[in-house]
Formats: sequence, C-alpha cells, structure tokens
Amino acid sequence: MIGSVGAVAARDLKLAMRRQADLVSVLFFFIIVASLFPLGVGPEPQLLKKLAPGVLWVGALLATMLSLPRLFADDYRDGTLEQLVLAPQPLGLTVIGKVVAHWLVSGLPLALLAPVLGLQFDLETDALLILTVSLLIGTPALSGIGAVGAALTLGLRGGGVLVSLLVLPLYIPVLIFGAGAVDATVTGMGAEAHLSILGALAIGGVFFAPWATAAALRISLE
Amino acid sequence: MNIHWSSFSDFLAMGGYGLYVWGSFGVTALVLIAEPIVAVRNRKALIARLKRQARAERGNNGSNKEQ
Amino acid sequence: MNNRLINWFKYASPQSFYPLAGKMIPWFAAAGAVFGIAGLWIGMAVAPTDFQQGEGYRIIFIHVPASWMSMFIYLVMAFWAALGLAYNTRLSGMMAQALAPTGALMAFLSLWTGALWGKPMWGTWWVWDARLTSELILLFLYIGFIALQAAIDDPRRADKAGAVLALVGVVNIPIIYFSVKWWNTLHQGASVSLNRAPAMASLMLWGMLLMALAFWMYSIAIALYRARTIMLERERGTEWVKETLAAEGAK
Amino acid sequence: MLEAFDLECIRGERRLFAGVDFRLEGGEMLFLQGKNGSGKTTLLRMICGLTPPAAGEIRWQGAAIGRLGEDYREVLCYLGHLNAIKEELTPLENLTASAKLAGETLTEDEALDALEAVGLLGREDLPCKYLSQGQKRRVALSRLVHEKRALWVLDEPFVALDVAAVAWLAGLIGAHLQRGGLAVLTTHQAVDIPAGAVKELKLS
Repeated sequence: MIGSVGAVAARDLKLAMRRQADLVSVLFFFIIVASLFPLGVGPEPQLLKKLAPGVLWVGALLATMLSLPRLFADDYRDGTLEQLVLAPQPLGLTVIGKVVAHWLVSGLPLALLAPVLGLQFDLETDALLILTVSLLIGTPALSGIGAVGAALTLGLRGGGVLVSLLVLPLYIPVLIFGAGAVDATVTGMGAEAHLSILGALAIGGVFFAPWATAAALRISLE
Repeated sequence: MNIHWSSFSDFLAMGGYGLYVWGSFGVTALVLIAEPIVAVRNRKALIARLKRQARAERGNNGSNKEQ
Repeated sequence: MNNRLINWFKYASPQSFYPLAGKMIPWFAAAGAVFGIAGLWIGMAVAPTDFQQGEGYRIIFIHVPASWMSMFIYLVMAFWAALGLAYNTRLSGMMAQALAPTGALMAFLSLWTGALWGKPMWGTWWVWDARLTSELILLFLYIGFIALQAAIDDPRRADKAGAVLALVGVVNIPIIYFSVKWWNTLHQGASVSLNRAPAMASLMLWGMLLMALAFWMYSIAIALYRARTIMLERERGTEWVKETLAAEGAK
Repeated sequence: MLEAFDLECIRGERRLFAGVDFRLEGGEMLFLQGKNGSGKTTLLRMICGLTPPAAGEIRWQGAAIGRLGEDYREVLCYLGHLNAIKEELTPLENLTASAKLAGETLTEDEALDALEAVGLLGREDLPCKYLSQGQKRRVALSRLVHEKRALWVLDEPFVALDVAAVAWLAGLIGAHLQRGGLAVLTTHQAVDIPAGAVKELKLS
C-alpha cells in the first residue's frame, strides 16, 4: 500500500524535477504577491506587521492554487490517467501519492520560503517560526482539497478559473487557522490551538479528500 | 388585530427606516417576479426550439420517402 | 429489491415525474401566494413596532426566511446529489440543477436584506459577522456549483461532477461555519455583537413563520417548474417528450 | 472468460449502439469493426470499466466487472489511442514507472529485454520527446512484452507502426492467444493474426 503511494509520488517528483520552470514560477508568484502588498498599503512597520500573517498566507494559498490545474491535466492529456485509474490498486491511494508529490513541490518550498518573506514584514523570530510551522501543517490540506477541484474541472474550458471558484471557498478554514496561528503569536497568545485544528484539517485534506478526488476523476474520464 | 398604521404616509415612512425596509422588500419582490419570468421564457424558448427540430425531422423523413 | 423501492423508482423516472410535477406546481404557487399575502399582512400591517429596532426590524420578515431557504436548499441539493450518485437515477441530477439558481438567489437576498438591515442598526452595510460571512461563502458555493455544471457539456457528467461538489460542500459547510465563528469571536473587540436575539412578540413570530412557508412554497414551485424544462431538454430524443410536445401544441 | 450482455451506449443524445452481446473464451480474440464514430473506442472503454454502459453488463469469469474492481484490473492490460508515456522521461524510465504503477516488479534486465523486443535498444536513455510517432507507440507497446495479463484491450495498436513492426505485434498477439490469453482489439488495417480463434463484431 505504502509502496504504491510511493511509486506515484516518486514518478511525479521525477517529472517535476525535469520541469523545474513550473516549480520556480509558483515560488516567484508567491514572492511577487508578498512584495506587492507593502507597495500597496504603505511602508509603516506597525501596519505591515499586522498584515503579514494574512498576506503571507493568502499569497501561499494563491500560489498553491496556481499549480493545481496541472495536477492531473498532463496525465489526462497523454493517457496516463487512464492507466492510473486502471491500475490494480485503489484510486484513492494513487491520488494520495499525487497529493504528496504536489505538496513536496509546492507547499513545502512555499513554507520554507515564507520566513524570508516574513522578514520584509518585520516579523519576530517566534512569529517566523510559527509561520513556517503553520504552512508546513496547512499546505498539505490545500493540496488535498485542491485536488478535488482539479479533478472535477479536468478537461473543461476555462478550467483554471473554475478551479479557483470551486476551491477557494473550501480553503477558508485553512486560511483562518493558518493565519490565525501566526497572528496569535504576534499578539502574544499561544498558537497551539490553531495549529492542532490546522493539523486536523490537514489530516482530513490528505486522507479523506483523495477519495472524493478519485470519484471525481472517474467521472471526468467516463 | 388592529392595523398598526395611522396613515399611508406613516406606512411608507416606516418610522424613518423607509429606505431600508422598502429597499429590501423591493429587491426581493423584483427577484421573486423576475425568476419565474425568466423560467417561463426559457421554457417557451425551449419548447419552440424542440418543435422546430421535430418539424425539421418530419420534413427530412418525408423527403426521404419521396425519393 | 422490494416492491416499495420499485414503485419509488417509477416516480423517479422523468417520464412519470413530469406530469406529476405539472399538477403540483399550481398548488404550491397558490399556497405560496396565500401564505405570502397573510404573512405580509401580519408582518407589515398588524405587527407592532419593535422597542429596540423600531420599524426597521420588519426586514426580518424576508431576511430570515431567505436565509433559511438558502441553507435548506443546499441541503436538499446535496440530498439529491447523494441519491443520484448512489442509485444513478436521472431525476436526481435534474432536481439538483433546478434547485441551484433559486438557492443562489435566496443567498443573495439574504445578503442584500442583511446589508440593508445592518446599515440603520449597526451603522454599516457589512460586518464580518460569522453569520454574514458564512452566508457569503454559501453564495460562493452555489455559484461554483452552477459554474461547474455550466462548463460541462455532457449532462450526465455535469450531474455527477455537480453531485460530488455538492457533497464536498455539504461536508465542509459546518467546518467553514465553525471556523468563521471562531475567527469572528477572536477578532471581535468591543464592537457590535449580533448574537442577541430580541424576544419576539407572538405576532412577529407568526408573520415570520408565514413568510417562511411562503418562501418554501415558492421555492418548490419554481424548482419544479425549472426541473420540468430541464427534463424536456435532456430527454428531447425520447417518445414521451415528443408526445408531450404534440399535446402542448394542441392546447 | 469475458462476456457482454445487451450493452447499450449513449453519447450526448445519440445512441451509438444497443443490444451488443459477445462471449470470449481463453485463446480467443474479438475483432471490433465499424466506421469512425460507431462507438468502438467507447466499447473498449466499457470493457475496461472506464465508461459505464447505459444498459447491459460485462462479466469476467461470471462476475460483473464493476463488482470485481481491482481483481479485474489485475488481469487487464489496456492500450488506448493515447500512448500514456511521458515526454520528459526516457523509454526505460517510462517502462519502469508504468510497471511500478501497475504493481509489477520489473528488473532493469527485463525492461531492456522488452525494449529490445520492440526495437528501441540504443534509445533507452533518450527522452521520449525526441522519438518519432512510431517509436513512441513502440514504447507504449513494450508494456505488452513484460506484463503478463490475461486480457488485452487494444485500441488501434497498429497505428503509426511500419510493416515489420506490424508483423511483430501480430506475432505477439498470436503468442498471447496461444498461451490462453484473451484479446479485444480495433484496427483499420487488415492484419493477419497467426494463431487463435478470431471472432468479429461489427458495430453499425
């Protein structure tokens, strides 16, 4: 079981490494969005510090979403998806493998990049730490929930915009608790409660959403 | 059950909240009238289209038979 | 499969549901009109002034029913969706598709009247209150559902994809609601709290219940009407639609 | 044993076929014929369980394929008109990756043997985007060499192949039938399968 998840993830990672441009463009999108905010709202450090958790989290969320349409689109176009559906293992496990690979090339780098961007917003060390941790816990949920939207819109015209329309409302709890964790640290309250709820959302996103994704994939292939 | 209002202008004024109350009721009325109108129109358009299609099919069948 | 289930499936076929729905629509529409007139009479003409909110509270007679309907219709939609996925009945998808626009309009009305109520009461058109925010998100969910169905050409795929989305949405709604509520209580300083529910006079309550019934009847009538149109379009190749069309022409 | 009962296919509003029955024993091949758009590919996808039939049922060894699920997918090898290979990966990587996804163990020697059989030895380290259309098809076909599945479902397997490769593939299918395997295929070319009983099914 673990083996089949690993095989899917390993193949997707290898493909991602051959197309590094995709990975880099997602990261640059994040950097640019985060850097635009101070230009828009002004350079006062107090204001920026207050905005930072929300801005960085929304930026990471949009960057993750930018990479979603490609999650299944390539496999769909070249026929690999049919083979994945026909493989003698539960499709949900295959999807978990793909979600894991997607997180490793989008969520993980975003989480590691976030503290650097946090410095632009004058965040303290402990807030930077919680920012990274909250992104590490929260972005797997984004990949998992996003996969449902990507599977539903497979092969449709205007699929990219449609994915955002379907997925963004479902991302709200992750955003609230992710940004809330950082905010709670900035204001001196503990972030443990936020982080544990975020963890619960991540478990739901990674282990339950793939089965809805599997159903959606079967529907899209009919 | 007594009528609460002493005059019609009182009723319209809604104790100073006229704009808000009538704004709410007006838009609601608009929506609840417009939705059925659109639904009826869609249905009529569909039926007309389906009838045209049925006629075209009959026409085709007829000409095929003549051949 | 027992007999009862077979009977049930008989009515689940568009062919037998179409005339049934046709007979039901006038009754629901009439009931909606009667309840609506009674509710408006009580709510607008008879009910006393609220001692806290003055006459402005009368918005409640449409705001609350619209909010209830917007939530209830989503649940019904998800119910049809689950039924469609489980039993692969054609009717379920059509019902879900017929309900969505009404649900979205109800969510819109709820937001619109909420804003018009909020301005005089709290001095602002919009507050990031848990309930308002959740309602806004519900509207987004409706729009996503409608957009997804509109983007898919094959109606069977549209039904199934919409059903998966509706079910994912219905699982998420409580999570979204509680997270928004939590977020709201955390961020709320000394600002307005919208949670106090004024004790309502019985006349007000009656007016609201009648209005809720009216909205309910209206929603059923319009959804059935739309479902009938969808049935004709989807099944246009079949004999029963051709016969129905011929009968319509004779009228 | 693969059986189909009273299959019906509706695409959009058009009924492509209805009342399709067939029965295929070990060692037999079903040759699907029909014009473009007659539903050949859809029937193949139904046999794979990708597309549910509008009516009717498909059974493998007497059990409905929908109920068998993974047990059925374990015996099935489907080759669609898409090659299901990744342009960025080399033939060798494609082959090992697809074997792993299919839950099979494939040593590098076996993979190289399979690539040699399809005549791609020497190109195993070249990314597939540099290969010709026919060579890409061969990469896809190399799965047939090493996967030991009982039921082959092949959609236009001879497309883009040269004469020698067509003969080789016909021989491969023939050997598969002789081992007691089953095959369902569509093709526009006249191909002589050297062994086994060929049944024909015409979709109109």
